[in-house]
Amino acid sequence: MKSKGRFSEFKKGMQPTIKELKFTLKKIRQSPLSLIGMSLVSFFIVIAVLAPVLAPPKMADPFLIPYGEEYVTIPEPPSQLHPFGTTTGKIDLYYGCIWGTIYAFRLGIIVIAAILLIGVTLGLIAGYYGGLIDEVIMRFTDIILAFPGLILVMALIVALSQAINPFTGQTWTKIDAAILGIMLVGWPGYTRLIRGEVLRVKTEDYIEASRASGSSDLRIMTKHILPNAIYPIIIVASLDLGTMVLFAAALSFLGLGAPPRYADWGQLINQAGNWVSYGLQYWWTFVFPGLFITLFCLGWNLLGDAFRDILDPLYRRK
Amino acid sequence: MDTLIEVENLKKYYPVLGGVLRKKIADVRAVDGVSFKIFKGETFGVVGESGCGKTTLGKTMLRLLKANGGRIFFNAPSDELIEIEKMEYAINSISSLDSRSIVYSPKLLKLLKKYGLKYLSAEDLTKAKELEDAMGSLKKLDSRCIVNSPELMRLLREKIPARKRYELTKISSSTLRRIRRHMQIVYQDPTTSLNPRMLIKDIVAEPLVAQGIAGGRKVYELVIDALEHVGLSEKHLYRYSHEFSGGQRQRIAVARAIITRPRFIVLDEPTSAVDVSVRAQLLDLFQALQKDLDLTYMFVSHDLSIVECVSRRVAVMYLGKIVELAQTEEIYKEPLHPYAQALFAAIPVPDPTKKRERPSISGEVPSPVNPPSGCRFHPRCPIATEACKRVEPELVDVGGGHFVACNGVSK
Amino acid sequence: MGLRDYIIRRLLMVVPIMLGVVILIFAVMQLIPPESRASVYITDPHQFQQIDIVIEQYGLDQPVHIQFMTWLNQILHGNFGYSELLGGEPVLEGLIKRLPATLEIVIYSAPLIVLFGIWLGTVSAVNRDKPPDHISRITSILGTSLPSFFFGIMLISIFVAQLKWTTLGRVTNLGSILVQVNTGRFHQYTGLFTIDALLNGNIPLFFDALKHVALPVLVLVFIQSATMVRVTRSSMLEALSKTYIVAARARGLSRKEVIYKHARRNALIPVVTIGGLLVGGMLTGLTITETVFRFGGIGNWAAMGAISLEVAIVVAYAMFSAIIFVLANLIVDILYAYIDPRIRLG
Amino acid sequence: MEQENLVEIRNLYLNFYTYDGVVNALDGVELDIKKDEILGLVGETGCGKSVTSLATLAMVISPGMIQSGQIEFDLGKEKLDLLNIKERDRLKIRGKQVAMIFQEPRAALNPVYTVGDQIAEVYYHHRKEELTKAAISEAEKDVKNAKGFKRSIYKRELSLLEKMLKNPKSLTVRFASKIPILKRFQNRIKLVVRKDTVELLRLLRIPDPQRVIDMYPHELSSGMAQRVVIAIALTCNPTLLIADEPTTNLDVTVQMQILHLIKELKGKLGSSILYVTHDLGVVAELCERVAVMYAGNVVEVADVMAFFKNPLHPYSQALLESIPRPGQKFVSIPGTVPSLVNPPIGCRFYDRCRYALEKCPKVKPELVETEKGHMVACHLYHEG
Repeated sequence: MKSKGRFSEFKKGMQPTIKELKFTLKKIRQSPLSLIGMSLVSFFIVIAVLAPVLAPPKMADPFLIPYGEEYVTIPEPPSQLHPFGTTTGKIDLYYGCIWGTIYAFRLGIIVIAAILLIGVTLGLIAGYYGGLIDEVIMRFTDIILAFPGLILVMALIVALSQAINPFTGQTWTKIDAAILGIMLVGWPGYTRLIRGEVLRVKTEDYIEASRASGSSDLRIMTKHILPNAIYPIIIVASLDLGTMVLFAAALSFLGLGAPPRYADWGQLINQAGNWVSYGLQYWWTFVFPGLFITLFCLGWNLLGDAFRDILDPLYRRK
Repeated sequence: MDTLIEVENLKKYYPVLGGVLRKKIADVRAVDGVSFKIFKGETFGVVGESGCGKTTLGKTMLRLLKANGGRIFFNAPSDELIEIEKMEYAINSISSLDSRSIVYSPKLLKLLKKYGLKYLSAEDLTKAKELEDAMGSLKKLDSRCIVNSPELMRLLREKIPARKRYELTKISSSTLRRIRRHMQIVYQDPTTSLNPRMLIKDIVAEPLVAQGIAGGRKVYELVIDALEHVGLSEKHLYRYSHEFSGGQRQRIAVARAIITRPRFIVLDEPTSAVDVSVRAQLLDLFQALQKDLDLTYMFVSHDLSIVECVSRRVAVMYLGKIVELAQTEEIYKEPLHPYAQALFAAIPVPDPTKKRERPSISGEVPSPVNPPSGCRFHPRCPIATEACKRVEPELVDVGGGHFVACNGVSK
Repeated sequence: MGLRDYIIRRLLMVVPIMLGVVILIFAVMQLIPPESRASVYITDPHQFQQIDIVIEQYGLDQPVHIQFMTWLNQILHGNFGYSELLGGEPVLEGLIKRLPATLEIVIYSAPLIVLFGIWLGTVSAVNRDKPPDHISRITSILGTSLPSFFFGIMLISIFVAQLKWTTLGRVTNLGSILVQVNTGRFHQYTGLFTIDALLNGNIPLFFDALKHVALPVLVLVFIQSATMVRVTRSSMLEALSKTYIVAARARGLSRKEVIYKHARRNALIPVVTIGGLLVGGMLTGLTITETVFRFGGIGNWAAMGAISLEVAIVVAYAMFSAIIFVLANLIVDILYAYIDPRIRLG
Repeated sequence: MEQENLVEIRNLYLNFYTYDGVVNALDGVELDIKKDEILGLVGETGCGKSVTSLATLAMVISPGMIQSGQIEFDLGKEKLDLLNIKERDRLKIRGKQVAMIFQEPRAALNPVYTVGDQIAEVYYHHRKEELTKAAISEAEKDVKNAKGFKRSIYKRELSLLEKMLKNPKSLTVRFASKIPILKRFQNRIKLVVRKDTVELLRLLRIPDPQRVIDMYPHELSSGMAQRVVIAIALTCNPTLLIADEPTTNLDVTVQMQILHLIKELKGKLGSSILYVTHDLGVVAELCERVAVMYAGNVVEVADVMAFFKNPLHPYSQALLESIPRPGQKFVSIPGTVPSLVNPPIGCRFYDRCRYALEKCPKVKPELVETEKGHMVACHLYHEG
């Protein structure tokens, strides 16, 4: 009896949230661009989930693309066996593109989660307390942001690939170094963004009203400031999920990310570089992986763009 | 008359940063040496134009802003009184009790012992002791319930100190948080004073939850009680503030303010953001609550005609100073300070037959960063003399609790 | 008064940031074993055979703070080390040598990015929710989604390899030009081929160099102007919703006057602030684009250096781009304060 | 004495197309503005009074759209329906015949231009010919008085100005106004404008106009900014001045100053004023006639005296009663304003009205004259 009462209360409590969610979905349905974004992202999620079925792994590490027994340099065009054709060394592009999707999700989610955690915590603290803490945190972000991101990551990869990774006991692989580097250059932007939001929210009357009600700092931060400051960050994070994958792909393309034969779109395009000089003769070597990256980013960008409009409280309340 | 709040020479400055190193180069003197008393049960009006420091004064008095000087004394109810009120509330809400029932409360026993009340017979005490043992297994019973004897409560009320005088400018932040329940604030614009991402039930319950006054089911009951006080009901609990009209939002803000049963509420322009037709409803509500809950208000507003209707006494502020303070009828009928005169004369009267040619003062309020020397009003004052540029007038009683700060009047 | 203080304050802020930049680079370098990072100190190729001596000479086995001071002393004297594999030259020399190639791309793409971005953003905002707006939004979203290396490769395979309109690199026949330079028939005034060709009166060479620079510029403009479009659009929309726009219309000003005189002037103030962002994007974009088109600028050089793990090159490039970036942000901030009367006089 | 109508608004319907649906913001608004009067337009937030005032200029803020109606404007020589002419012709009326002042004076001024620039812009826009003529006469004087080389310069300036008067878009003029040294011929016009601007600012009692003219809006206090906005409105001596709550955000003492100023200027310039406000005190103080709006309708129009003595519409009565008076109980209007997305078919005040009749929710009451000059839209006063 009691638990049922509690459940109905919980249900009542969830109703407004569900209403907001329905509203959001309705708005997404209304705009064709966000609909495209939504379907693209869903498409990639389906591919990622079904990857073991679509392209059954043949090796212990599923991210290593299987290759034929004899080494064939010349790429083979799309065929029954290799739907997207092969690239240097008889590497199956279809497998690479499919497993590249999982890899992209994995990379994007890990990087964004870490960046969000660090960035939001530090930004919240800096913005709320101000003073010396703020000064120290913000000056540190200034220093990291004084570098164009890619270039600092390049330097880190060069350094780390000659240093010992404490987790593995060997020198850092370029791919791990790249992920670490992207995290390192990613968080200051979030810290700045959320700090600005916190400073804006902090001056609102309801924060003072909460203080007048006797709330502690922690309560004000978690119950009032964070819920009102987080939305722009969520939007940026959804946009960045694509951007970070693009970033990693660019590094792989330069040869500073995934090793050859790894299921990474950027790496596959790097491989295709050798065949570009033949014009469109070996078009499949770069068109397929390129399309995958582009559509992946496009999906997240469109979705983020839609969120930007929909989650804007001003727009909502109208 | 009972003094609830006493303010002595209160000062609140905001720093103006400047220069290469962002150092403080000047002060905005928002409140600059203000003294007055607010009596229990009254509505104390504070009027003035924008930038005169009236809102800052209200917030500084609640220590939402830290004062730069001066003292504030707040006569809050004593902890014992709060305890007794809590018990009475508990007893009243248990309808099955009759006047002979004895319910156990260790806290009351402690109080009774402390103040040497031997109202309970030895037999009753034994019974209570037995109950104490029995209670151990009945955890569900509310431990705050007590002997249902109004007589005993009355006696106890006489014994305990009813009030405790806190110096708000000195107390620690933990004490401050504890007595926040006795003083509250209602803001001008409910769209910004209510968290847009919180449900009404959480907004109204916040003071209870944040200060740990109540928990669980109790909170729910108290929230509904508070909402009913302001004319809303249970069906509004699970909504966001943007789903309400302006008047209703302000009611929600009021419900949050009264949920801890405060003694003192600062009403900071509470009707400025609503339309005329709704304004009257809110003013009605404030008066009804004042009667029901024994509230004392400080009503801050730039709308002089409303202040006239609601306040018993009114203070007029100009550039961080009180220039005149008196009973409402007195000050509105015959203001003494030249600024107050100009201010009251400038209110447009909604009666075309009373169209009169009134003198308007020239110029605008100067910046509070570098207020004029001497009397701050002298550059705009029609009766200013050379002396006014040098001598800063003090707020003095010119008879019957009518205070004026003007060199021309006090002489 | 306010502006002067602001500028001084902003200039002073550069000092700790630059110090922080140097410390950060030094900290990253510390990850590398002394034998590998010795190349950052080397001034002469023979020293590669005597790494132990280099380590001792520059105190690479000393405590961190002493190492830092030694290194700071070196870079302040212009010693950024020696590149062993790429070019075999002092790093600073290598950087300066390759700068004109990069500048050649920059001087064509930067103005185009700004003009194109502002134009498209304005068109988009003025025609909100109409076809031009949709087109511009799609263009800008594509710009942020399309990887520059993929776009570049597509362009190469079509225009260079398939249609043979142009070749990779800076000019079709670099060798013959270098011969002309050595024999004094071609003066290198700036190092930028398009400009030098005009100054030497060599019109065919001008067009040839222009054709070579066109594709990288196209990639950069398409990718980098996306942010510009987005910011211009939103700031233009905000300006258009202001009361002073209604007021201007109520004064009888035409739509065109209202948009271009009242709204745009206000809208461009926040657009200035992304100037810094743009420089950062350019530096990143150049690294990739130059590599794709084998353009031989500093970006291409740094990317090759990174692949071959040439610490000295990467360190010098990171330092160089940080300096450019910090200076760009400094200029942007001062410019912003200057063009907004609310800051200038407030 | 019956005055003629300057503006006649008839049957004005205006919708806002929002995400929640179509908001019927104006529902057949009927309003006359007489020549040489101050008409107060009163109502609560969202009743459509500001929308009406903008619509008088045939202007709507997006996402609004005027559905139908007429706005007849008497220009003396001819009557124009503002909704029925080309936008180009409307531009000539806005700012010249009808000028507007706003609630938030600093927001109504462009932050990146100086006060002088913004006033001059209106001068150039509407009075270029006049200004050129003034500059020509100045130049002629100079030509007469000067000798030698200077004279030839003045002569060239004069010829350019004359050319500009004849055809301001001619190639020579456009070319000359771009070239640094030749450009100077325009300085004469600038000087004339500056002189006039200073005069204007002085008329508005702005202290130290020579300095204020070079200030940016954010440097002005809001009272001063409102004076500047009024100055811009008065550059062309408009026949109608629309004031949209110009004193709502000002302090009472400053409000008093501005009200005095408006009254005084009206006496000097002889233009009509449409004064939008929610403050009945200001109406009583300033206006001669008053129109009350409720939920997109004009419900009552009357002389100020008659309105305050004998309000007819139940809403007007309730509005007047809700003014707090010391010593009396507060009276409020029960209920809330109906949503304008799906407004009631009949009288929009019906569910808050204490006299509601049976036909009120079904039939929309027309605005009918009950006494001379007193119009009301309520079934209580209609025959049958």
